[in-house]
Amino acid sequence: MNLRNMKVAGNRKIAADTYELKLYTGPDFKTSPGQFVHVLVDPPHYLRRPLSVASISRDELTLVYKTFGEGTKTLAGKKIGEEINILGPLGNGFTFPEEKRVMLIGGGVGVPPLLELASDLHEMGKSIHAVLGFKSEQDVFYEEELKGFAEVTVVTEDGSYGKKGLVTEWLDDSADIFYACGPNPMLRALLTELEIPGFISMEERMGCAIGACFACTIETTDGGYVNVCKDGPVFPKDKVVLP
Amino acid sequence: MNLRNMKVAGNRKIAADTYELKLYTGPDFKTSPGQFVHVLVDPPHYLRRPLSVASISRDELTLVYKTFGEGTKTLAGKKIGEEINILGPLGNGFTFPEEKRVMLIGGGVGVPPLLELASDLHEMGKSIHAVLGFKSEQDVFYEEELKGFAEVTVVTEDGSYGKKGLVTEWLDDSADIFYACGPNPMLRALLTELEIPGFISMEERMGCAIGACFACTIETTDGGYVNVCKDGPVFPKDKVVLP
Amino acid sequence: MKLSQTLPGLKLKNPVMPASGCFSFGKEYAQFYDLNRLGAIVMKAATKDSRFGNKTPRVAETSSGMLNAIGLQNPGVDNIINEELPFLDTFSTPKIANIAGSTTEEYEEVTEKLSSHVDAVELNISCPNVKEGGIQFGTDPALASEVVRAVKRKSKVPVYVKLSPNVSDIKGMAVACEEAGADGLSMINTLTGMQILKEKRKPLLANNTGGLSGPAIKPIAIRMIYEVYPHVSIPIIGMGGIETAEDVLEFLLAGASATAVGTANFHQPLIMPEIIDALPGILEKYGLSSVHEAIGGAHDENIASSLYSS
Amino acid sequence: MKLSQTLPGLKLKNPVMPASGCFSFGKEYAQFYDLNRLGAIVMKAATKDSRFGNKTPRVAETSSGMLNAIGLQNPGVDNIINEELPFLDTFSTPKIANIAGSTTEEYEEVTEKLSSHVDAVELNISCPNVKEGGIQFGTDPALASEVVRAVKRKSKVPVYVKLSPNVSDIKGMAVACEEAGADGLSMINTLTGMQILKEKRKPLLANNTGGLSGPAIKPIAIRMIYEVYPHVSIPIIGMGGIETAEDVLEFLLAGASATAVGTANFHQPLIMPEIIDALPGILEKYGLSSVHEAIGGAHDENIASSLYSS
Ligand SMILES: Cc1cc2nc3c(=O)[nH]c(=O)nc-3n(C[C@H](O)[C@H](O)[C@H](O)COP(=O)(O)OP(=O)(O)OC[C@H]3O[C@@H](n4cnc5c(N)ncnc54)[C@H](O)[C@@H]3O)c2cc1C
Ligand SMILES: Cc1cc2nc3c(=O)[nH]c(=O)nc-3n(C[C@H](O)[C@H](O)[C@H](O)COP(=O)(O)OP(=O)(O)OC[C@H]3O[C@@H](n4cnc5c(N)ncnc54)[C@H](O)[C@@H]3O)c2cc1C
Ligand SMILES: Cc1cc2nc3c(=O)[nH]c(=O)nc-3n(C[C@H](O)[C@H](O)[C@H](O)COP(=O)(O)O)c2cc1C
Ligand SMILES: Cc1cc2nc3c(=O)[nH]c(=O)nc-3n(C[C@H](O)[C@H](O)[C@H](O)COP(=O)(O)O)c2cc1C
Ligand code: FES
Ligand code: FES
Repeated sequence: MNLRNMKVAGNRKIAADTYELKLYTGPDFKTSPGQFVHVLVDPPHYLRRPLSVASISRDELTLVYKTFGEGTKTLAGKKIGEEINILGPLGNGFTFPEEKRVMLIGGGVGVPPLLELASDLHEMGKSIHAVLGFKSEQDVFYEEELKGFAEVTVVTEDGSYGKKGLVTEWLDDSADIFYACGPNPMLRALLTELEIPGFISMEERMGCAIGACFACTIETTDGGYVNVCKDGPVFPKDKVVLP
Repeated sequence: MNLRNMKVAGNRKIAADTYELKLYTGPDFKTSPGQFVHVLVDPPHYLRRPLSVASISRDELTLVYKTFGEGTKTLAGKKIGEEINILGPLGNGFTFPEEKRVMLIGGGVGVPPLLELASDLHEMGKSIHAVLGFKSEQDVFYEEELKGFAEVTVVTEDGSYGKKGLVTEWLDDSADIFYACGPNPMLRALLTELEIPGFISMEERMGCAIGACFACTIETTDGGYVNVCKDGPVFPKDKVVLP
Repeated sequence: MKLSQTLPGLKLKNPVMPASGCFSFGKEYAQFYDLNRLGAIVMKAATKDSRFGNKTPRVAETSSGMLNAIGLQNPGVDNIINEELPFLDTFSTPKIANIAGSTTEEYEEVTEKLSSHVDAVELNISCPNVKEGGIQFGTDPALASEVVRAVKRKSKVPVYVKLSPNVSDIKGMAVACEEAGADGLSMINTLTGMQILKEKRKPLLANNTGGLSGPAIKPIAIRMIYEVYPHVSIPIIGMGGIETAEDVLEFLLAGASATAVGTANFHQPLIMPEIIDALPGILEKYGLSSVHEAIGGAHDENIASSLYSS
Repeated sequence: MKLSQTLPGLKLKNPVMPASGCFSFGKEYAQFYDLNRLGAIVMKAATKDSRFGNKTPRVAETSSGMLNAIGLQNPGVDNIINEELPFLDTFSTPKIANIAGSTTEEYEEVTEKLSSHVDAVELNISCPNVKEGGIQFGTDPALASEVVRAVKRKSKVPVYVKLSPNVSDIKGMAVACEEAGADGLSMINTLTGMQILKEKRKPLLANNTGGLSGPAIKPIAIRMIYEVYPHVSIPIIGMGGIETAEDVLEFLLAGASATAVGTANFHQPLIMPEIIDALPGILEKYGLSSVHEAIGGAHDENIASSLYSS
């Protein structure tokens, strides 16, 4: 665990309301796909913002965020050379598969964490099919980046780009295992659809992001509970009850 | 009255914890010595900061501020090119004198508004003696600038620069009228000391700075009340009761 | 987009008005924009005689807010009628007089004089009752009832009661005021707070305590309005930290029929016309076709429907 | 600079401890710094049985603060004793157990089990009393007295009562708790607030309302501590929006003998050791030679001197 100021190396728009933020990590910042960082934003916004690690290379950490609310909007104003306080890496990332044929499923800003995962899986020699769902053409990002590691199917709700519909309508039947990251309704639909084993990455509003405040607690299928921040955000598909 | 964003043209330290901020006013910004502006600072600081006009030239407004608290500290971080929201000019400035020999008395950050005043009085051909009081050598500023228009006596409390003591110990007996700006204890001392007519510029914590909230109300010697922001900040010496 | 609405005594062009005490009697902000743009004008508190108020400092800054202890400074009801109202009468915007007092009799007297000159009165019951040893009218439902009843008898126009948030049971206060005859509620006044000057080791404000306002208190205002709304059938004017048209919508959804902007005027003097300009777009963004439709929208369908909120 | 002090049950190295519920049972923050640096450790609320708490979302952000509705989630008193305390016992720092319940009997039972394992207990009386129809123990002085008396009988260690700020008369509550036997007070818990999700036209938190904390509420905390201090002779642990050593000093001057940091831990995980490091310098800056000297320093000299504040 780690708390440090990181200098902005880049912060550019890559799709509608979607930005790619590159940060110099400084030495010894190690993370694995599926982990996230907790990002301090400007006052009067008080809570940090949890954002997934999209990719990491030597001393550069890449985050991709959508400006939903005011806090991420202040992030979009950060210029090269400014510093951002980062807590992380946090949580448990994806467990790598035994299986050969892997399907990655990303919805909207659920796509970024799949990039580093795809890169690692590619190195391990897996066959990867990434199915990415977006609202509309202008929201699409990381298609090209993922193509470096995977076969990519882009799905848009309005059909303005790639296939039309929801990701659940364009799943790959030949996959042995899946990794999914996206909004809860998408995850819920996947769980009823897919019989193969898989991992899902969950989103909950967070306070501490280290397991100390119980803001992000969800029920487990065995009647217990887990904290998404510390025990997740990635869980085996049948471990947790989707809220 | 006026509300506008002004670009920072310069923001440099000129004495201990004291900064000179230059702003591009844009067209048609007119002010007279003794007026002030109400400066928006960054969140979570909510109230604006009243700062006197130190000088004005074509389209450049100069403010001098001391970083007492957190709000002015965020001002000190403003870089060239950034914008600051300015309300003003506000209040009533100094009334120019009939008299010939004018004494200007400034204590600490009470000095800045005397600069523009001295420049105007100089142009009117007055003979000007400025007595400036500071804590210590490192706090002294605007001595040179004022020397362009006036005879200048600098007084420091610890004697580390210029005369030693309080401004009240180094007043000019030959003056016909005085203009004073500084902390209330200094003003109070002056009023008992000086028999000649004079004007004082007052400081009060402000809300609106336009006369709408009664945050800055003080009593007048005739039993009424005035708002420092709208009816002042400059008052004839016997008009108001010093709080 | 329909922003207009009729509340007791008030034909509002839009649901945005200044909060009492943050707008004096209108002249100052009239230099920035046409007061006819506002939904209504709410005046600084009026007392029987001219009051100087508290010593300075009267304001302090807090995180996302401020403290004030002005002390009900005002020129007195007669001067308000003679010196301040003629200016406001040049506008078509409805006028609300905020009325304060330290005894029931003072409230009655001020109401009697002022109410015929305005469209509604707003009773500020956060004042300490000198007769009852200084406890606030606004924290005791029985005292509040008494003053509301008394003022209702004297007032020629509808009476809105401005509730203090410094209470254990805001619903009880609201219901007591409605039963006593209030035509509407204003919620919320400031929360009592303090800041200490470390240099001097004493409270910063000359009055020691002051009222906390600004964005910091918005969640408390929203909660109280949401809590009161299902239990009253009189309209609520909501306030407490409003800065944007989105905030106005949040107050409407909680159950307010109109809103007031206080502290934000000091932050940004043009805030009210800016909010009014932005409001149609914001209502549309969230799928609403009028202010009326938004009122109480965050409540379950099955709550007792009320006169001013369908 | 003397930061240490002895309060009932607690030998504090310094006046800085976590606020209950913001620090779980210590393991997480122990990854950032040595818990022996803290004045004390305050644990998450304990109830009789394991509780899952409310559905998510459980937190929302507000201007300079946050809302939470965790719903007293905790593993239950037995698991706390068996699973959590052994870790905390490896530190020399005093431990305070925060105790919650929905009936007086539950408070008693939890106290009986837990109090022998800790140095003090903190009674969280902001919970709704299910027997009395859900009104909070913390807003009714008679109910509060009753639960304090009951817990005092069972507790083997001093009892601090954590007061709710959602009351008309905080002084009355404080005095009632002292008379019922409280050894100290904790002030303040959160203010009830709400945020509305405009997209869905309903409260954002699954629980509808939540507790407001963070810098936004600091002025209210300071006011309440300042108001209570002259009327009690038991020490006060102050909290509400503390972020800096200067804030700690402000609480001490208002009348707190020690302080707790809650929400700010989420903002800046290293905040408590940072505050502790900065405190000697800040006390010196304001001319103080010990924490003890600062306590109640903002009050006039002539107030009734009390045991924990000279
Ligand atoms: C483990 C994890 C990883 C995430 N990774 C990404 C990512 O890589 N890219 C991305 O764009 N988004 C990601 N999100 C969602 C992201 O955290 C929110 O979109 C963001 O916090 C919203 O902040 P805001 O300032 O835009 O909105 P505001 O509405 O101003 O936020 C207010 C508060 O609500 C919280 N909040 C609002 N929406 C969400 C949400 N969906 N999930 C969690 N907290 C929320 C904020 O953190 C903040 O505390 C992730 C969330 C989690 C839990
Ligand atoms: C008409 C007028 C002109 C002024 N001109 C100057 C100037 O040219 N240069 C300069 O350095 N200072 C000037 N001051 C004082 C200046 O406004 C304060 O020093 C400043 O507001 C403090 O802000 P802060 O963020 O440093 O302190 P904080 O303690 O963070 O301020 C908190 C609040 O208190 C108010 N406040 C604190 N001290 C003062 C004070 N002395 N006067 C008024 N408000 C105060 C702030 O405006 C803010 O609302 C002037 C004050 C007035 C009323
Ligand atoms: C400087 C100031 C003066 C106020 N004076 C009054 C007043 O005279 N009467 C009154 O009922 N409320 C008064 N209030 C309370 C406001 O009308 C309003 O209820 C409160 O500030 C919350 O709204 P806000 O957060 O938008 O400011 C005053 C508030 C401020 C900040
Ligand atoms: C997430 C969260 C959980 C809390 N849980 C508890 C609790 O279990 N028991 C309790 O007495 N107070 C609880 N509180 C209240 C805090 O202990 C503290 O009184 C309050 O948050 C004010 O301090 P702060 O502004 O520093 O956070 C909780 C606060 C937060 C933010
Ligand atoms: S965010 Fe605090 S426990 Fe997960
Ligand atoms: S600051 Fe509002 S009246 Fe002067």
